[in-house]
Amino acid sequence: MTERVQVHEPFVDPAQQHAADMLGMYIFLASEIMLFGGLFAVLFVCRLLHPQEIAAASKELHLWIGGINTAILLTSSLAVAIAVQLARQGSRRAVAISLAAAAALGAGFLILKAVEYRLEYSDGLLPGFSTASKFANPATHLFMNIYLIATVLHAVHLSIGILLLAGLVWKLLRRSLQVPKRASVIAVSGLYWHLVDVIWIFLYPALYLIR
Amino acid sequence: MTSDHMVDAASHPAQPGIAETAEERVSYLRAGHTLGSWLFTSDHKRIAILYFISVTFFFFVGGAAATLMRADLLTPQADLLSDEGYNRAFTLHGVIMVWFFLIPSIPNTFGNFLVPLMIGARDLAFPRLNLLSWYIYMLGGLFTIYVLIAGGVDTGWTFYTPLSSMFANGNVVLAATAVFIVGFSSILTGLNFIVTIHKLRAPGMTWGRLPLFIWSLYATSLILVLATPILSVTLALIAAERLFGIGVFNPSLGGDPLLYQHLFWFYSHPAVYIMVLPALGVVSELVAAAARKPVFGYQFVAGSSIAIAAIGFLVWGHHMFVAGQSAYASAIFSFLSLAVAVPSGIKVYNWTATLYKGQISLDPPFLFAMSFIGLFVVGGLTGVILAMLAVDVHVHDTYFVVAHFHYIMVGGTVSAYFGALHYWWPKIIGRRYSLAWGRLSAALIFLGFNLTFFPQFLLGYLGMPRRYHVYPPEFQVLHVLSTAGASILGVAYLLPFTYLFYSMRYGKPAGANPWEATGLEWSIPSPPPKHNFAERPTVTRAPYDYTIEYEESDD
Amino acid sequence: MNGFLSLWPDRASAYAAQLDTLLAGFTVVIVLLSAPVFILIVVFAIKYRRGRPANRKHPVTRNVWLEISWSIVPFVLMLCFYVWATKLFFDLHHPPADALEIDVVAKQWMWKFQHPGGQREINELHVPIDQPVRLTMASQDVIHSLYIPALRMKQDVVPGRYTDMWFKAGKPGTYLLTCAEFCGTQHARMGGHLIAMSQADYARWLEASTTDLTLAAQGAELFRSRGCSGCHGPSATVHAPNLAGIYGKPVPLEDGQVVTANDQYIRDSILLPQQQIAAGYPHIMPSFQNVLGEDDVLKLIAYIKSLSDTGEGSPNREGASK
Amino acid sequence: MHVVRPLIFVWAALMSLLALTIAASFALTGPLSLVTSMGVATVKAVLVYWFFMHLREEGGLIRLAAIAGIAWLMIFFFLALADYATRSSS
Repeated sequence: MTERVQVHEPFVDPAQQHAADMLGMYIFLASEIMLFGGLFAVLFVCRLLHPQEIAAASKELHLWIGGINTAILLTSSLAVAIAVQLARQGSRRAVAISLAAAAALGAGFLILKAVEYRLEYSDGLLPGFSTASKFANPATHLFMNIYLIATVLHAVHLSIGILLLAGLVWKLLRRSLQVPKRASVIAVSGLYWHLVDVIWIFLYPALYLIR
Repeated sequence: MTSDHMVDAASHPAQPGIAETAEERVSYLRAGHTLGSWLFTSDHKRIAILYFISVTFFFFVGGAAATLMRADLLTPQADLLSDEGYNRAFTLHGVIMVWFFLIPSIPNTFGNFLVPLMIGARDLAFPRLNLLSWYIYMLGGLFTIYVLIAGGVDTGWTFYTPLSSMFANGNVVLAATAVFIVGFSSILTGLNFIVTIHKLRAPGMTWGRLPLFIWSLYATSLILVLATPILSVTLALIAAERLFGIGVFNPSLGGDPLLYQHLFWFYSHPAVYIMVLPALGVVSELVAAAARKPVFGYQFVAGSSIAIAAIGFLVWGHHMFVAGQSAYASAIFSFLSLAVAVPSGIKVYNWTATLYKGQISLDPPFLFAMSFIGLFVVGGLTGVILAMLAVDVHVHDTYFVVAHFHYIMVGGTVSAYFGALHYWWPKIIGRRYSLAWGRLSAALIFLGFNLTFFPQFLLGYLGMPRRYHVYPPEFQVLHVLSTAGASILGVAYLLPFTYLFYSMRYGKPAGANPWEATGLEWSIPSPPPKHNFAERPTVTRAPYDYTIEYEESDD
Repeated sequence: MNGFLSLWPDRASAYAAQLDTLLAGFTVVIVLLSAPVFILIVVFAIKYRRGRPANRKHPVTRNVWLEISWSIVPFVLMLCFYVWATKLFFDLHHPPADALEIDVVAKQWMWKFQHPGGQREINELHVPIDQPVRLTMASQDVIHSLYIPALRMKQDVVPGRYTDMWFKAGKPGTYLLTCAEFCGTQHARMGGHLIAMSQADYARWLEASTTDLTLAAQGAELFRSRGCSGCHGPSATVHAPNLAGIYGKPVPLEDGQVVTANDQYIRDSILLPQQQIAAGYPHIMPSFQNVLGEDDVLKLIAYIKSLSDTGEGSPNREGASK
Repeated sequence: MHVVRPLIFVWAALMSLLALTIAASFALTGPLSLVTSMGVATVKAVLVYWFFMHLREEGGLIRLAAIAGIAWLMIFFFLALADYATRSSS
């Protein structure tokens, strides 16, 4: 099972390929930032138009669940960052373990998020889904709609991230991904994971901590 | 595949076409001739051809909608189309022309073909991503065709809320989905170009030696990557608003309809530069080749592409001067819109200066380039008129605006597209076409275009609103002129496809460099071999390094 | 108008003439800026045509000062026009205090106008000349745009808020009035006429189309019939703000902000009462969103305005005082 | 372990910032709350980008690509704010 450092067609050397992969991923992340940025813009404009109502709605959200989830994602990012360092040193099993830990933390986030949706549903917070709505005011409805769209979009991104990490773990265990030769693959995938974390870092205060 | 095998399959021996050349036999065109070898290729040149075919298809679909509209506008009454029919025609015309023709036109065909050739690379940085981007484009295209068959959509290409989110009865969600999908194709293409231009330049191909077409594509790609996601999320919100009534753009639910316009134009104004920047790059190439001289002020022309892309993000509010935007914000946007005219002006003046003391050729590509400059000047300066606040209050949403952006997008981008087609066709196909027919179609397009759209400036100032097919009778004469021009234009657009297609078999072999131009793409055989360069080129010379004849002087 | 072919639109106001002057001046500038390009391209294409002998000695390929000057000079020229056009634009946003106030309600696909005297018309707007007219515009459904080419003016009419526009017609006549923002199926048919008349004619027209009640009186009628007076009336037992004299005054809100009780605030209070609640009052006002149309709301505003004796707004509204 | 230790410090800093922002949400209201919470979030994001996402070791180009998205977003926020902040309410 010896593997050459794979250099794809247009590249002439691995360094060039790594640089291109990193740049490509960073540019992709820039476009992801713009995607979520549109939602943030919508959120801030609504907040500007209805400051009181939206602060009131925000207070109804489960601040502590969101906080724990933030901590979970930050920890998962740590695991991914460690995995990248370990990959450069070539400890295959340790890389697989820390990536698996990160993916598991991500899954934990999703489970907790599902619990939170469930609570919000029974509280009558989720518009359109709850039978008896707690809010009479359209602006609070609006806020809950934006909350739902933003968190679901984030959850979709996180799920993709979990699949990505799980795939890497699988390949590492099957030895079809070699470290440290292809540590670059783990670094580039890690970037995506961290961005999903960064987006949550902004979503959390923007949604839960409006006062 | 062996090349012998291909000779049999690729041409019918009974035809008296010119026999296949040695270059063709080893070219990318003959590297596999099954349908699968095209549909699953990762060769940027073949993907460019795939785009060329699909983009051309949508150009004629969008053109058909325009034909219906112009025919209906012959008379002040509605006699060809119903109200609904007309609304659906202009919506589809806009959606198809903007997202399925203009935005992908030059970048995805000529950009795909030329970026690696011009910078001396084997392919784009992510070849499979490039193919994926074509499939995404086609998926979006299929949705659009489905919308067309299912009865169309009647919101205008701008999808303004609350009309689109609550009142329109067409297939708004499907149409938004189509545009949403095609957006990802744009993002992936932009990403691919940026990484390629940064990381795959041949040794010696410094930023100061990059062809200006590459500079303009780089600027375009920045916009593609940074602006398109905003459109995606906005369209998703429209769909959510329509399906679930979330209320973001609905004032009775606490939302703001103007927020939609901010988001939409934050994408769509830069999108105008997505459409025109590649055209500016093409014209820089063509002007230099036409004059056989280096482009005057290379640094300014290159820098102005980047400046246009950057300032282009700061001006979107000029679409909202009468929309209820704050007057102070309007004043800021008006000022910034004037600023974006400066880099555009630099380009035009520099092209003119390039021609000075040149060896000017009037072959078809160069005629297209010169008509581009003329039409772009008219379009650009009428754009400055529109940026003037009080004037815009009068002519906003009238035919003046329609004429203005058609001068930029049709007079500008489409002329450059045809210019590029005539310039690089011998490279792409390896055959020469009839120059006389080329000159004729360039002249016809210029004539037909002006006859179609110049009367619309007058109509607009007279007060003819856009998106009207019933109008006061005093506007009829100008409308008839416009329709007459459109019929010339329609024929003129079809013409090149006949003689270019004809040249594929009957044209003379082009040779590596039929225009005697500089640039790496002309240093390899036509059509290019599958692997582009036999060995990785090293660049040692400045761009547009034409030999200037100092000695030829007597008067 | 109605000629075979017109090449310049009617001018119905002094402002239209000013705008035409601005445009003519600017056209001269852009012709000056672009003529060199057109002329030189043709001249160069002939003079330096390939194969034609010409002096091609010492061609320049860059000249930074030249390039800077052809960037800066046009920009400075344009800036002068920017200042001019922006000044005109800001004038459009500052209506004179003595303007005649007319309400406009746009809906798919008609224009409804309400005069202060209570006269209502559809797709026709009668106005006196030589008197500033201010239109307060609301939309019942989608975005529309009131466009009167002869005045060189348009303004979008946005649902959920009031936009306004003012003008002073100078020449009697009948002018086109259209919708400029695409608003659905019959957008192209959503038009009518502006009829500018001498002040005497306008007075006669008002007389002939007089209704029983002024706009404010119609508002007062609604105020009773819709039950507003039950809470906001003088004898109400419910704790609700007294609306007499409130128009144009500052209103302290629950959250400590202070807003002015203008048209927009009163509209929002009727249709979206859970927002911007006045300090010290319970949240009990129901929304009238599905009950009152925009034209009704404008009548109520006229009524509430008429309760204010400060002289705010136009004298024409004052005539309807209860 | 020496390559991992700095990462753990960064993680600890992130967790303290999380605690800080939650605490601030109980103390502050209105614009001050917005500025604080977004400021803390920005610091957290910078930490993640700089240490976890390798910006510390990458060249200028990658750093430029990393801030491009945010910078462009700020253009939108500021110019859109120019409208919302100065819109007259009538």
